[in-house]
Amino acid sequence: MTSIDDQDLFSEVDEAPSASELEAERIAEALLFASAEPLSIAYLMERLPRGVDIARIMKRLIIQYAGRGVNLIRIEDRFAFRTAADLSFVIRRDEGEAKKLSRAALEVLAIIAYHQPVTRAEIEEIRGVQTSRGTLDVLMEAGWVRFRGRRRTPGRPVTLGTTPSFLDHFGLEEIRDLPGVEELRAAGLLSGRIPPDFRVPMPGLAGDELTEEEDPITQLDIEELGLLAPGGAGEE
Amino acid sequence: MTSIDDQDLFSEVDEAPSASELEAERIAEALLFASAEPLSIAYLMERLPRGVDIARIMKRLIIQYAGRGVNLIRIEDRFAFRTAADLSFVIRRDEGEAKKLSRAALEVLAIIAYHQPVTRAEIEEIRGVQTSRGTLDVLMEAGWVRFRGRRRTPGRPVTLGTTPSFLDHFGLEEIRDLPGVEELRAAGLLSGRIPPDFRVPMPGLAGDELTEEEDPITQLDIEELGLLAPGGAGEE
Amino acid sequence: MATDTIQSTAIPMDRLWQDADQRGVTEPALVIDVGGFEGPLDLLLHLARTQKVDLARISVLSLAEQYLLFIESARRVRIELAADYLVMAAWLAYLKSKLLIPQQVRGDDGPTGEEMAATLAFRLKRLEAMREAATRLINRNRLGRDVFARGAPEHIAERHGANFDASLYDLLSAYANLRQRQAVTQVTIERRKVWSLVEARQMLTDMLGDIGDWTALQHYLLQYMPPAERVTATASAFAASLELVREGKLEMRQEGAFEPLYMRRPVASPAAEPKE
Repeated sequence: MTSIDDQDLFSEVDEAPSASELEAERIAEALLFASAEPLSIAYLMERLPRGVDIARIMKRLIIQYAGRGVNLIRIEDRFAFRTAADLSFVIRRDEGEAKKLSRAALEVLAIIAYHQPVTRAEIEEIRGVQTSRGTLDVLMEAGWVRFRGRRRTPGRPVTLGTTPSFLDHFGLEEIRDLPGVEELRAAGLLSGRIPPDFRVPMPGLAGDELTEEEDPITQLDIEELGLLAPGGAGEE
Repeated sequence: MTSIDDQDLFSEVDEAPSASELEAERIAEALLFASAEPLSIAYLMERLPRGVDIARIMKRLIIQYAGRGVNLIRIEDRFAFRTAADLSFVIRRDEGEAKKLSRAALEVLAIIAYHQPVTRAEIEEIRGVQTSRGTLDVLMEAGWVRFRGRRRTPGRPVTLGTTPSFLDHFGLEEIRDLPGVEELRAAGLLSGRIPPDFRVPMPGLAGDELTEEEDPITQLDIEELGLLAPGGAGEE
Repeated sequence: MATDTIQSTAIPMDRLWQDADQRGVTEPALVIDVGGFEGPLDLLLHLARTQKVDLARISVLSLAEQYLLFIESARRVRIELAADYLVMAAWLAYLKSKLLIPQQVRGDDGPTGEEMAATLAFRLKRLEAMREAATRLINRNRLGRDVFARGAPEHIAERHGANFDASLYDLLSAYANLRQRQAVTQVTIERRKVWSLVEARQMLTDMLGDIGDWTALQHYLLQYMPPAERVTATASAFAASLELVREGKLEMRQEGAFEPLYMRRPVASPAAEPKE
């Protein structure tokens, strides 16, 4: 501790605080941290030990946090922690709040997971409604769904499947780890009233391999599907 | 250098950090402060300046915040700021407390936590009773329990385990920190097999006699067991 | 066998009157609240607690007797007991007989009474340990009650590229709901009081896991069945036992027509435990 080295950010203000002041400081810190809104002096006073000098405690805290990544700031007669203004570039980098997947997207994703390789028509058959274009786009954008190949049937429909990052996100080692009817039922996800012939497919796919009924997708297919907008024109 | 005064809470770890380390520290602080969820090392590394020693920075931060009202805690490979546990009495909020778990759900949660990865059949073996629907899904909805994978045994039963937010919720760094887990393991109580030294002494009884350590079951016991004699219902 | 939903059956008042008349009014009427217990093991644990000794030192014999007494009382007032209470009663009656019979030379035909008793004591101890663990767990400082996260988070983190959030639970419940919705059928079958093959099989495997030598299980079992369930229990247990024989998990023997059916686990069974 030769020189007051620069990491000594939380160092001294004026004179040493008493033990009860330190405790009050800790309480104020915790309250300010946990609160959704700036806290008034009155509010803090109510909760800090009696007889401590609130102004002094707040002043000490402000100084202690001044150089750090988080600052204690004063807004009129209220106090709040805020990330340091000069670091806003780090914080705001991924501005977009995580969006909840829509119910439709969840359903489509689940169908793709369980029934893969599955075509769009099959998804619609299972859901009983048309799937809007945006739904699949969302799942693709999330990186959870991919085109697998083309089914060797008339019309050569494109087959869909999940990606490794799907497994990663949902904490599955392999697609076969998805729970079956019995487990869904035991977990309370399926109610007791299901027809006796109710089945949940057990996807037996290993990774990227195509099944015998699938052909690989070619560059041509991709353009044809409107996935690559040729010449930068937007899709649809 | 002589006395480290007591308010010097945020003082040194081992050697003086470089300026770039200090900056990285500030950024880490800001990111962690801003987030309600624990942040993974991978996430932090993506955002901190290249080449800094993350482990060292996190260690410094943990030490610096150790005595304060807000602590930096580790949950597996994630970090989060949380209010200090010893301040619970000041900021404890009873409203909004997480849904009260039923006794069965709590028991199932404990079994999953201590025995994971565990199959449903094993849970039922331990409890001696089928798990009713709604028990598991309450735990899954709370985000504490998840499907982990499948056991490599015939039938490939799905296994259950806890989530990182289970650890976060109960203030555990990792599963090894579960209260009493080592003692339970040592006593063989976390296995499906009866430990070899577990023997019940058999009184060589020829009939219904009770040993000295036993009392006969009485009418009172029966009442206590929930065999309630409704006062005077018979006489009415 | 949804034990968690056992209700104590209300006894009609006039029945109580009749009973009281028959028994003499001195004997108090009992209302048994089995619903307070999480199954037979829970009840046994509760009974064992009354012995006030280490679970490794309990008298399994007297425990078995207490349990059987409990079941007796319940049946006397015609409480409908879930099947697993009765299965446990049958098993304990069997255990009791094994404990009381003088020790035989130990063949290789399954566990001795002592071993069965030790297993039971172990299971009780393990269940109790889990109960204690649960209590300790729930009394820890908990996030959102004792310990708090940042009250005003500024961004949501931990998104690698994709800014979408969904848990496996969301995914599975969406799928289950959808499939169920699509599978709406008008099949609403009135539940008959029938032992399904699955239930009977489960019951048999549970019991046989601990029984080695020839045993007329049905007899033990039926004794504890309400008359109305005896036929279905017998039929299902028989069918299930045939299935188990076919799979090599069970051996059966019968002296002649209408003689008791004896069952046992195959002697040289590959150590395939039914469940573990």
